[in-house]
Amino acid sequence: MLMMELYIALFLLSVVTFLSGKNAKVYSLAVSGAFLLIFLFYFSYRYWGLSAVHGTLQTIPISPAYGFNFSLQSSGLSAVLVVIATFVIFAAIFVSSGNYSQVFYGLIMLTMSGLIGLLLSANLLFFYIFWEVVLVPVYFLIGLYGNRRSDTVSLKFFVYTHIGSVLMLLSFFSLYTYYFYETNGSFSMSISSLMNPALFETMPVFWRGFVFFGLFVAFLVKLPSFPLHSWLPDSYETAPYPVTIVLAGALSIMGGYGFFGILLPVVKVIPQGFLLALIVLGIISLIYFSLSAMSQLSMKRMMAYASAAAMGFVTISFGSGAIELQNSFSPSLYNLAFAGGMYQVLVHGLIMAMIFSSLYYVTKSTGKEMIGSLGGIFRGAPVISSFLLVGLLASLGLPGMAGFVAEFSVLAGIYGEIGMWILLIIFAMLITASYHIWMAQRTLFGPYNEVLGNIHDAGASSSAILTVMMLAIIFLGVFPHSVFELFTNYASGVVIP
Amino acid sequence: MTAVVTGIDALQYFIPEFILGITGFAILAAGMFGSSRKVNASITFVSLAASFVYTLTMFNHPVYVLSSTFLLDNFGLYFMLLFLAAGMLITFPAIINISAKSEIFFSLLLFTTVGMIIAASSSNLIVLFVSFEAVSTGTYVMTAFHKTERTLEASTKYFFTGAVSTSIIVLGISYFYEATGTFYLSPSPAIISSGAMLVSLILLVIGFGFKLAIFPMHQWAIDTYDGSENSVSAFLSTGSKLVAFMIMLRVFVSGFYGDANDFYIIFTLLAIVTMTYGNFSALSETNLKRLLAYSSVAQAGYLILVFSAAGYAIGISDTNLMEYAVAAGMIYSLVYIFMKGGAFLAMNLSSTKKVDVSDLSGLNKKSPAAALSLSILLLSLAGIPFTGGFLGKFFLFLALIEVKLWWLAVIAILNSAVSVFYYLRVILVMYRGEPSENIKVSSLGVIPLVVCAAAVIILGVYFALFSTVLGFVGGLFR
Amino acid sequence: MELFLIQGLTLLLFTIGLYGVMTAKTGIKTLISIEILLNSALVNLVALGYRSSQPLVLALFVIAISVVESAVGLSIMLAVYRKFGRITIQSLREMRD
Amino acid sequence: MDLALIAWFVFLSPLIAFPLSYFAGLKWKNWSGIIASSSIAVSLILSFILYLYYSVPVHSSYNWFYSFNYGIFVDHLSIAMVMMVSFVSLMIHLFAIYYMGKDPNRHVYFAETSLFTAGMLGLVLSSNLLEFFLFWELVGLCSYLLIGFWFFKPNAASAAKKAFIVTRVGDMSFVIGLAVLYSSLSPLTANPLSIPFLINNMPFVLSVLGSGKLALVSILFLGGAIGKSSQFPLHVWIPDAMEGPTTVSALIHAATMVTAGIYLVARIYPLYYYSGPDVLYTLAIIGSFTAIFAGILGLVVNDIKRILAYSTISQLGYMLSALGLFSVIGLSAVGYAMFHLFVHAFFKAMLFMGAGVILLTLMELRDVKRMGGLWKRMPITVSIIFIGALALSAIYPTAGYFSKDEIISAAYVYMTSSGAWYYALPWIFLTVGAFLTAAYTFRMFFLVALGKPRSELADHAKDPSILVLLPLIPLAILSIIYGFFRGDFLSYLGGSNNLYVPLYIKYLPLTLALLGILVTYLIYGRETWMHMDLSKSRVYSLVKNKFYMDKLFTGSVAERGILPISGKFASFENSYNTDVEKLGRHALDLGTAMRKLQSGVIESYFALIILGSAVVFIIALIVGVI
Repeated sequence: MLMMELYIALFLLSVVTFLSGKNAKVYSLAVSGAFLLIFLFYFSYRYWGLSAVHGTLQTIPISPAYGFNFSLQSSGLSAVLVVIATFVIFAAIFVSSGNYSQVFYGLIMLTMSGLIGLLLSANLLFFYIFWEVVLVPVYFLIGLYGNRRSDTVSLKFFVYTHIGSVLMLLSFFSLYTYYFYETNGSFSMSISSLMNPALFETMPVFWRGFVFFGLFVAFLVKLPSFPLHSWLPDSYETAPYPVTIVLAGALSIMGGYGFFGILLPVVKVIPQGFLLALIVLGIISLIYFSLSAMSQLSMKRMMAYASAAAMGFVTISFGSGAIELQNSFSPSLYNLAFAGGMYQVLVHGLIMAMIFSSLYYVTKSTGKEMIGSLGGIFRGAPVISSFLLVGLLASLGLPGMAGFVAEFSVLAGIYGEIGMWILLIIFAMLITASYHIWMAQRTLFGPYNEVLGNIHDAGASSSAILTVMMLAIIFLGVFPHSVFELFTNYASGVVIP
Repeated sequence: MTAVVTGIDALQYFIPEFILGITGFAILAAGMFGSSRKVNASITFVSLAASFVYTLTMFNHPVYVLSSTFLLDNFGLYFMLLFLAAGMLITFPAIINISAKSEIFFSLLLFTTVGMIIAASSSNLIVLFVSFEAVSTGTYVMTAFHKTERTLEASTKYFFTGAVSTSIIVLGISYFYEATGTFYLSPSPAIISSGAMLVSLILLVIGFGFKLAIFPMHQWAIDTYDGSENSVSAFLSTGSKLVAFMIMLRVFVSGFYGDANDFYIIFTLLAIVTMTYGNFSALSETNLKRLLAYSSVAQAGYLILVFSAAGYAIGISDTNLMEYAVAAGMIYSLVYIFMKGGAFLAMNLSSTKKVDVSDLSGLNKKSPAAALSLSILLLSLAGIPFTGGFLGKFFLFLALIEVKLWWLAVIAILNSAVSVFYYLRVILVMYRGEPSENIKVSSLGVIPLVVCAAAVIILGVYFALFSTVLGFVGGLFR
Repeated sequence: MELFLIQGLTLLLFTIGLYGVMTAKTGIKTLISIEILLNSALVNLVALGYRSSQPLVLALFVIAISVVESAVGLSIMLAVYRKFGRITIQSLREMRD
Repeated sequence: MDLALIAWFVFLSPLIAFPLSYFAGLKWKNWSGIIASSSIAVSLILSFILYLYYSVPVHSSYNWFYSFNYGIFVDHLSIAMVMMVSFVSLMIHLFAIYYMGKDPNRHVYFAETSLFTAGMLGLVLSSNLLEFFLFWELVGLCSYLLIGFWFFKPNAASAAKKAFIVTRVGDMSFVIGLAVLYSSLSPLTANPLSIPFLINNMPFVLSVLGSGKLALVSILFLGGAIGKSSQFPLHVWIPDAMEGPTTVSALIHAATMVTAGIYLVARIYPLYYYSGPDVLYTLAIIGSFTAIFAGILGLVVNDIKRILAYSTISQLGYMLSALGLFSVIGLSAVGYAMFHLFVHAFFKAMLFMGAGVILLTLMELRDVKRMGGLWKRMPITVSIIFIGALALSAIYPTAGYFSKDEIISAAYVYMTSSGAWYYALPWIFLTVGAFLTAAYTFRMFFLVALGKPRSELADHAKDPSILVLLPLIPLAILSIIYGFFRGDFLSYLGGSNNLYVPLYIKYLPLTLALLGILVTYLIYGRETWMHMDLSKSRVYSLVKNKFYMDKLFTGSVAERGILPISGKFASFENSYNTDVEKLGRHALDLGTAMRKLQSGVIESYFALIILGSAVVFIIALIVGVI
């Protein structure tokens, strides 16, 4: 009921950050923290019974005759993703050192409100608008505050993602047009009316392919997936750490939400060719990214590839879950696969936020980012190193932490369809485990690298935020019931077999 | 149902022209008594505003005047508002550029606007041609205003290509008359000889294409926009380009209604070539004015997409899809005025004549308002949501997809994605690095920028505009 | 039949004008060939006068406009001569990439 | 008496001790050891109560997520295992208080060991295979942390890394097994991976999966067991795991963690005997081959802890092969294996702790060849080690004889049960293994105990106070007398001891063991080994390099296999990224080329207008016409 007012308040408050002068960090911290709590209580109250698939729809009509109106509706999935996105951005602001200007914090707050708008929007027009609105501030964040060749990298980031999103816009248009033909004369841009399988039945095969091609390209670029990923390593490495946390933690949610939020209702009509391509791309990106992460020299770049590899699970789970649904396997399989994919999106954001914040503190205290120049810092900075170790273990999917729940449910869900191809995924998981542990051994353990001089450990505030993240990851790993049920109910509610 | 008005009370429909004409002569007279630039500018602005307000009252009752050579319908009035707005936009910034004999410049500006308004209020080829010539002649002289090397070279190039295209237009019109036997542009002329029709179509496309700066006929535009004064190139790239666009809308969509398939093919080819040429050559351009010139060529490419969509729609005889396309074109031109006009006026921020991209570096420190509004304008040119440019491109590509020209839409949208590259490159330069020494920030330079940025933002959110503009399109088929 | 002959004349005049425009070194030569172009269009218009008087109205306008064109053209050439000392428009090459 | 609550607290009490001992230890270091040991004492008492009041299997589980539950499942097997684990780890913790005496971060050590014990107890009591896997990995994590406890030692850190990655390979095959099982069972049952469900209605599971897929599932679970209990292909990590503190080696790499693999197979044993004879044969062959293979490797190693490590691997081989003999000894195969597991836990923990005492007094000098003459200097410790050595080489009165020789005789019956030649292999390997076990055990013992001290440190060695050796005494007593309780141990686990074997076969292993002792006494007892020069013999160098297995894994698979591929992928990745940027530059150059068209000469403008529009209209006509 008050979702619309909440969102407008958030948007205005984030615009105000630009004028908040010296104490911009404190201001944005307060706003994002407050909204984190508000969303947490609002959604836990809203979805307590774990049954509701969609929240109430609130609309501000802009040009209703043509179906363009700003409407918000939360669903089981988007509720959780909103909370995680807010938390990750809160952590990014918390981690950032004080000397950034208010423009920096304003841009981060704009990204947050754009992302939350995207997750909650129930109108494809505003889904596209928020998709772009999130990109522009990130482009400026990387361009203005990045190190080394930040202008070329930020441009590459923006143009790459922009090409993906404009193709998505064309798909929305064709949906809009075919809705016009289907209901001979009425217009609508709302997700519920455009994204239902009935509309796709009458659409000629070519146009169905055209629609799904545009949507898949946009989501795969943002995920990122194998062929469309070349913006990732440079922008993660060039961006300052808080922006990398936002990129890795919050923006990867967009790709995941694209698949599970937008495409899930029409999963029955997606041509099988696309789905097979999705699975193959997922497996390739899993193996390809883990292997190229293995021989990276800088910790940050290695973790960028690790984040990309982890998102391979999302495409695999969506692709094979959809094929299982179309070949009418039992719902217990594809529901688990979809829920596993959603859980991976949720958990990946959290884990990457923790890893990059602990990497930030390691770099801040040792001044070094390359694996070669670090060694045995466990002795000098035991607190950060143990948090980094926990992050690495969570990212390689150690049971007891959230990563395992997601990866296992994906594996269990998709085996019915994938069969022995699962060995490739297992091979990639092994590679992931080995380079994570190798990096931990190379940087944290082993003999102390005297060149570093004496390094100081992290302060109380840093271990506070890292402890909160660690507890969240362990809680989601040991007691995933509440969130996981939400996802399975959402999946079974939305997917029309 | 369009009333035919004859006799003395027809004059009331020409009040906007009278207001402008009289003030034009008044300024010339005042000039003799040595009135200052500011006074002339404010007189011009007041008269433009007055006729703007009067035109607003003339909406919603279309009428034939002067034995139906003039037709005052919503479509024409909408474009009249656009031209008056373009004129108003450049009056005050012109004070920065025009130093000596400003009364001649402002009177010229007024007379050219009169020509534009007449072009907007008629659907007879003769009147269209004559007013088109009035606009061109006025702009030839405005380009050569300060008689410096740069402006002279610009105006020579502009004049010669302009004169050649005028003769091509006349030949085209004569063949049109031979084919249809009338000068009136109505959707159902009895085609006497289709051969002549095709020849006239080709000639008219070249003739009018020159002023819109489409690919083969665009070269003068690059040099002229680069050479002439900032406000003149602003006026050229917005006012005179949109006159040509409006006349082409009248001529092709209602005049050549019969063989729509031909002009669909021609305009699609021209559009693809123009967009690609404009976008790619702007990628590595360092001279900011030339970059904006190339971008205006690319924008012209987007504009003529309207003709492909409308032509294809007429081909499959679906009139309301054709109306969507024309409405999309009209919205695009409205937004285009503020985007492109504002961008060219931003060149006043740098004191050098040949404005380089690095001249604007560090603008954020000198004047954050200018930097922010120029970034908004550039974002709008790139078509980023929450800006007017996005609104224009949104409806344009929507029209293309509704007509099922998916491949053309893909080419166009990829072009606009590539264009993002050079717009954002400029924005980054403004916000990084140390302020360059030849930035000069004056209130006259910044205020129009802020006004344009505000207009672009308002348009960006105002989606309901489409339905009102769609109502105006009906006029095209009176 | 005779219409075809006259249109042949127009096209001939038109091509001469175009040739003149493309090869003229000096500005004045270009101006003259532009006049030829306009006149060729004029001939065609007058030829169509047999149907009704409307094309003749346009012919009158075209005559007026060609006068205006040459006036503006000559004044620009005058200014170019005074500024550059010569009117060979090829040499005006300062605007290029 | 709510048995379920007691069962929960068996593994919750060390879990609570984990944070307690860490934070308490921050201020008062000694307290952490006491908290840890007392929490394990509590779980020992609770498991004893469970043993007393147990009547019917207890199973209480709660919904973990989707269709997976977590909870506890208590039956005879798990009670026995819980008692053994808590007893042995209690003894090791008490010893560790002395062993880790002066170490600055011993509170971290005690926190990690109590977390380990909690994980092990949880694993034993878990009611769902997924929960089993969670504890399985938690235990793996603790072994990783504890091996790398002295993280500043470079080879400790790399040993930890190696242990984690190799066990991870095994765990991955476990995960695939879980996925296969879930995906085929989930459409038909509410809770597909629950252990009581799997054990009790195996025929239904067999009908659903079909024997082929059931065999696949059991082989995959076997892969997990091989990884964790370091059987043949994945045994490379345990010798390096000796880099950790000796109490860690005692607790994890002798008594508890390595037995988890065997416990897994025992726990879901119906899965195995329903999946047909070939799966059971693989169990037997892998177990017996590991027994002999590790035995041979143990002969040539000089580090005292690595000898014990190889002996652990070979004894685990015996347990796994025992499980493979179902067709002959039926359900009591579980009893045979578990009995050997218990006995081995007792004497191996004792041996490691004894070695720990020696290492402490000899300042971590581990090379057996530089010890010697310690029997006179450290009489009590060496005599305890002597008892352990006797039990390990299965000499008559000790429990080792009862547990190991019965398995060998069962293997003999297995050989005679079918005509095929390869059925004989297990028995041959196991008997030769018995000889080898005695050989390497007493080689280690004679080198340590007899002769003159070969290093100055060995010379000054003397016994620590009796208090330190107290925890070893009960284990020594048990490894002697426990053999006689074999009968009711088997009946407790639902097996029977009626195996008829001809007499000369029954005592063959014992004679071979005594022969082994004699031979090693001749060589190592009286320093004849000093002038034996084996360096030239190819066989010796082959065994010395551990049959190049390590080189195979770290060398060819890792260095020459995966790293170059990842190097190629990384370089392809970099070139792919730079290609995208090159694409951008090409677009820029294309743009500059296009701008060349703008020559500034007006004549070329006219030419382009005419030419350009001509070309466009010709194309339009062509397209228009067709």
